[in-house]
Amino acid sequence: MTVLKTENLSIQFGGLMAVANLNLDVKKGELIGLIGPNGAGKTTVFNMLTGVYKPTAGRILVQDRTGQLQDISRLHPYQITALGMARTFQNIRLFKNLTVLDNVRIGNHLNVKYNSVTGIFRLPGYYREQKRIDEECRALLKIFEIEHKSDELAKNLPYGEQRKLEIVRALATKPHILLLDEPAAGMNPQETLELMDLIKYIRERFDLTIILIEHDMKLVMGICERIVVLNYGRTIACGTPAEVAHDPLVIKAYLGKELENGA
Amino acid sequence: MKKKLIALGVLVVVVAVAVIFLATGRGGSDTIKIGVIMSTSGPVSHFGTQCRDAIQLAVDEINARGGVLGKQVQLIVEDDEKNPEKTMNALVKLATKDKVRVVLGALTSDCTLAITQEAQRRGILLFTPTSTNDAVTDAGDLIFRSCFKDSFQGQVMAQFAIENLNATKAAVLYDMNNDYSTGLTKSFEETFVALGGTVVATESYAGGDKDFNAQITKIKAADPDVLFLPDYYNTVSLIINQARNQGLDAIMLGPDGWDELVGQAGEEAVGNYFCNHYSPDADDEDVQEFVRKYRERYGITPNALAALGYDAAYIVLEAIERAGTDDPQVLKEALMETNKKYVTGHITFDESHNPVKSTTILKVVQGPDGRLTTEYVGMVDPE
Amino acid sequence: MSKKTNTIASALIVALFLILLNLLVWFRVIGEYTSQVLTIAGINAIIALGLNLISGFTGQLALGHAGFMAVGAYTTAALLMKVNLPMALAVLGGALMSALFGFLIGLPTLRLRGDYLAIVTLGFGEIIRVLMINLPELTGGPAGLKGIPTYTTNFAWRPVIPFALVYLALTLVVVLLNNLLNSSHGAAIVSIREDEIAANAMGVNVFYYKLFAFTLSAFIGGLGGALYAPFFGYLSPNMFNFQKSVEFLIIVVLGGMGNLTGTVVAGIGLTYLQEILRFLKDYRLVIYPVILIIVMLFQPSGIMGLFGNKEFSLTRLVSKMLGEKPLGGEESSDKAGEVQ
Amino acid sequence: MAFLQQLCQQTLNGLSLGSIYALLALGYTMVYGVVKLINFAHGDILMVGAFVGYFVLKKWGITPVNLMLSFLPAMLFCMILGVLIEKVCYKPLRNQPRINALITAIGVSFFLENGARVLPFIGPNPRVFPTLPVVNYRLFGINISQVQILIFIVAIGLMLILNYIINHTKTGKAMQAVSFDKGAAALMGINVDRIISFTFALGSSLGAAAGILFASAYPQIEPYMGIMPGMKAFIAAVFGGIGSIPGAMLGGIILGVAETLTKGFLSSQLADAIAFGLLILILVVKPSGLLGKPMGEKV
Amino acid sequence: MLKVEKLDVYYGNIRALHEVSFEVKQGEIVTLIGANGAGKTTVLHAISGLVPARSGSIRFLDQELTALAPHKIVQLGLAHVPEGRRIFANLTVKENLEMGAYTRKDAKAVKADYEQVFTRFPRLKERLNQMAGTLSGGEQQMLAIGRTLMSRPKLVLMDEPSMGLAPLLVSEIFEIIKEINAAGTTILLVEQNAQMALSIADRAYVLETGRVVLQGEAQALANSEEVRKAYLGG
Repeated sequence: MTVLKTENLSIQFGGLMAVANLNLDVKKGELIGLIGPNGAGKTTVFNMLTGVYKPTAGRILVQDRTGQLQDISRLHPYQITALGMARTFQNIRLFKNLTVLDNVRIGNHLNVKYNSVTGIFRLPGYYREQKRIDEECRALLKIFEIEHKSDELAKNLPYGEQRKLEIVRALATKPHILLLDEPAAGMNPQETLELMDLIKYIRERFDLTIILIEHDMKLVMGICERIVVLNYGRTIACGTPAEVAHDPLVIKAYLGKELENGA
Repeated sequence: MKKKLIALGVLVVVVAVAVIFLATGRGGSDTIKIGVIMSTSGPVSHFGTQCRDAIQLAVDEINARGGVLGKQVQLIVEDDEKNPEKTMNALVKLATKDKVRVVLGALTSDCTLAITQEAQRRGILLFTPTSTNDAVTDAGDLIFRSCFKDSFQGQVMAQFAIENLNATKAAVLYDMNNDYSTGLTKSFEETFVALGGTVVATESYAGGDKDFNAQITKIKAADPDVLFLPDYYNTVSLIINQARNQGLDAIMLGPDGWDELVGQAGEEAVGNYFCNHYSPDADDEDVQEFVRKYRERYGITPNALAALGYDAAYIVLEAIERAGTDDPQVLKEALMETNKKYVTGHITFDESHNPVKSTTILKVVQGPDGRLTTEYVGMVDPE
Repeated sequence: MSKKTNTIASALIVALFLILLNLLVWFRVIGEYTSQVLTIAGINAIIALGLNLISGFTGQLALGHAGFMAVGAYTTAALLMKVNLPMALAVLGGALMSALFGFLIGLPTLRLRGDYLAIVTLGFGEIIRVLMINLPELTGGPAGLKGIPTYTTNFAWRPVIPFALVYLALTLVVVLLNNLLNSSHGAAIVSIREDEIAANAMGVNVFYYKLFAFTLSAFIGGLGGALYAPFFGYLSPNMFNFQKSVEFLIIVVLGGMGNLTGTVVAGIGLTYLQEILRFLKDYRLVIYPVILIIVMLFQPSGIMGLFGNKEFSLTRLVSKMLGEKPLGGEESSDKAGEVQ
Repeated sequence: MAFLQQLCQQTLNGLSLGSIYALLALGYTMVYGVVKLINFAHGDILMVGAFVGYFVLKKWGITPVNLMLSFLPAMLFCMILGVLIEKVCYKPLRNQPRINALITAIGVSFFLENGARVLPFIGPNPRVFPTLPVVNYRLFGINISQVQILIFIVAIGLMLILNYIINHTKTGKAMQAVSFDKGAAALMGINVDRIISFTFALGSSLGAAAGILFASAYPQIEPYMGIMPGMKAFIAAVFGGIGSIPGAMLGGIILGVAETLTKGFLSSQLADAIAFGLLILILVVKPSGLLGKPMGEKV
Repeated sequence: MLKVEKLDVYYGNIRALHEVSFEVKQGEIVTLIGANGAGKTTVLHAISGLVPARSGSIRFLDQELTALAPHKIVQLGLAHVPEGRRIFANLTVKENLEMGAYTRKDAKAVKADYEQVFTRFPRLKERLNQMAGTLSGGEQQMLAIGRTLMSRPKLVLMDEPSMGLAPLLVSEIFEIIKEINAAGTTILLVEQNAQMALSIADRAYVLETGRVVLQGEAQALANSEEVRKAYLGG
């Protein structure tokens, strides 16, 4: 079943075609890798999917909470998140001066069942709901083993944990599609391995469809079922890790053409 | 860390100095304390400081002659920044901390209006030298003033325009942020229309504006016979200058705020009229004496607000002398008996505590030495 | 369980403290001048809290809060004088009218960022002031509006009642704002300041929350003005000029952006400082900005930066005194009266 | 015909007022360009400049030549003052949130105004700025005074000089480089601190020139005289797109003309409200001002 | 020529570099390679003085750089082509080059250097008075390099010169880098296109999460399985 589909998705900045005619068809439960050299337009794709940029052409269809495919290309980011698609950012965008727990609580924001008046006056139901949110958030943090840092400020976390926190925060929005932008950047090999396991785990646990951008090929090749390779905004390859890894176009794009001669 | 210590040190010193000042600020019981609330900082501080200085001059003179009731007079001056809220704070401070029973002030009508009720309720005699708004003395029997009411001067000038200048069309350019200006505008326009004239243009500016070309161009197009400029000399001199530059030939009229105009404006001001109770150029002996003393001490020519402040101090202190006390309830009766010539004219008070004094209409002329001066045109007595 | 007792205990302490403070005023241990200044200080703190909500917590610089104060004050005055509404309703009406203004102003302008929003709010503040000057039937024009009915005509009660009401209102505003900011909706508001794009991506309807915060901020600003009108009894449009708006901003920054305790401390402290400096006579307004600059240079994070920008929490203090384990900073009932 | 004449006259009046706003707005916009600070004290630089001009002209006597010469000491004095203010009050806060420097700027503004008020040789009393005898020229029924001509000549002259400095000297180009990207500029070997000082010097000297022009046109000076034109120029700078130099010039001129025309043809009572309303409208439609570049955020 | 020892850099509380040490000798091309977030750019920023070093030393021609301001470092003959090019889009091409020569007083020699840059990048000459912001990506990269050369550097730090460029352009840029080096300028190159970088470099260091994990001759590394793995996950 298709949960995310793009049709000839394109965006132009000035005269530059940043992404051209991208056609994706993502099935439920898939784990897709989006790769390509720096500046290939990967993050731009994420920004269009999540409504930060409005595409100049093409459509984006996403399955909403009722199971219908809906055109989201004109929606605001928060509306898209409400439909069930959440993301992380390449250059971590945590709420730095807030605690770890608050970061997650903001992610959980869409699921809060009391209104602001109840919040201001702490009317009945407030404490119960607050407790539920608290527990849910801590449970998520626990999965990523940062629960013990709940009350620390996000900016004081080490880099790797900040990346994890971003994922937790995105999970707190209860998405069914998760977009991860370089989740392993800045992690050492050990941490990267753990992260691979975690990503697999949360996919099962929360019934997620995941698209990730990653430079760490170990991670991409290790967990993705399907890989889409972008270069200059164009899709140059699409297939299983093995197929992609041996695609001459990809090798050329990635390792430079010297390799052709060398290999 | 070191920087923080320095900063902390500075703050400590400031507070310490504050405490010392406060502790030593109390006067003995052998003095009569008079509170003064003046705008000595902020946008009208040039008026406020002159008025305060004149009051101080008067008090020093009286003290040199032995004071009042055998006691020295001590002034406690508070700044109001031309802010009604600060005025109120100053009044409450003077009343409760300094236990003052007589207060001179405030300078502008908005500040004075903010405290009249409070002063009345507290039983403090409030004597404003300069607040012209009609409503100032409404609050009760303890509120006095020594200046004209807005309505009086507006009427006088409207009457003068119609009867003496045969004007039929008048224009007004006023400061919309200033109640003195709006009050005068209202009374001028009402009288002018009531006497059969038409107001062909009413334009305004915001206090602090320096460019009036737009309004003048518009007024010029309406072609009035007279242009009423109810504001102080500093703004008026700019307006007249710009008006004449544009070739507007209407005769300009103004209130007592114009009094120092001859010191500020160029010869383009010649031929215009204003009403006044004081002019530093007047031949009057009292006036010349005051101007001389003020100049001697402060180095500048006192303006009308200074003269009003000087008079206010004298009126109040002489009344205290007559009453034998500064108890407001007694003092107010003594004040009502005022009947004497001061720098700004011969003053008595009507039943609503406004001064009854005649106003002089003056014409700006060029003196024999080429300098601007004023020429006596006539005297208008209050009805 | 103990959390609840702590909250109740703190509420009791706050109540006792307020009563004690008012008794001090009633018996003139706190003199009339001091209580007068403190009442104004309390009102300034309330309005600055409103400004802090939009500028400190939501991260949207606003420079026209004197305008909201004016709307609140004039509306209350008009309701009292023209409609003869009871005091409580008139005050509420003033605050609501200001909230309405906030909503209408925020609707088109809150999409602007940073300095542009600042200048637009500054513009609205000035427009409100100019309109007030040109509506003499309602506002008395530049000469001002006098004779506004006061809270009480009984002379002995005059310093007490406004003081009590203002500090009650201040306490309520602090507690309720604190509640809001600790709720999920408050967290959403703060997330906008931290990172608008990330907030949006987390499902926070950024514009809605900005508008909500701005309207609430205008409501609080209007409440300050509404409390002011019957306390002061006199209003003039020039009291609500740009400089007044700047005064609120100074309070917020000096107290620490996004810190309720700091705003209350700075609001009361700065208002009081201006009066303390009266002994400097003509030099007062020369020294005041110097103090301001020194504090900014040496303590740029505001006074609460000295305490790690933490909010003062009475419940935490209570639980500490009862020898219990601290419960974390979640519940913090900040109290205004503590400060002077 | 009369209407047309009046329209031309009002526009001319607006242009001369607008030229002064433009000169002052340049200071706001240049400083904003390099340090992203709204320098609230800039209006008071105008006051200081006017006072320096006043004392100089009092000493030299007023002649056309002396009037032109008086610009030099005033601009020099304010240049030094501007740099001093930057070094003492703004530089230490460069890595702090921008709001802090804003508050400091407000503090500096209060300090300059009130400092001038208590200085014994300045004081609160307004003084008459020395002016040349008024000469009026009439063209097609439109009045133009020699002060207005002076304003146009000096304003245009200074803007040309500024244009030369910014676009044709190394330092000026470095200024543009710094305002575009401080880090990259530093990598070119540009001493960023010095360029910032230079910007303050340039802006402040233009402010001083505006001060003398303002005082010549409205010959009355006092410590608070800078507040109003400062505010207007600030609005003009935002209106034109803060950070944009041509924007500041355009914004100043447009604001001057708009203000005058509003007062002349709509309502002088509501002129300021209308001017602000217009500004708000423009910003809502074009959020970065007339010539400002939209600031996109990289995600 | 450049010797970095035990360099530690922190962003707030986050440690970005862990005791990074390496060396660049006169006339070499040395490359730092590694995945995104490995700390390559941070190393360059620390050398140029854009970020402060917490500890460790950076010596260039026997001069300690860690306490110097960026503009002083440029004057020593160390230039930096930053990541993302960071040309001054609001200035013309010519003015950008002028900024490159900002610290120089020898007008005549500067003029000669313009010519040199134009021979190397003829396209820049064609667009001399065009606003730099309107150039294409490749042209901007050329401008960024040309601008740096205007300061007559002894050592050039290059950060990701291939980023976002078409393959043809990438190879062109790398040719140019080689030429520049051949003309006597030492180069420290940071590049994510590892093979490309290794193909022109003499020596290389591999960074991973702020640490140097591998170093050696470029040729040897290029054929090493480890690098290949690190990049393709093979």
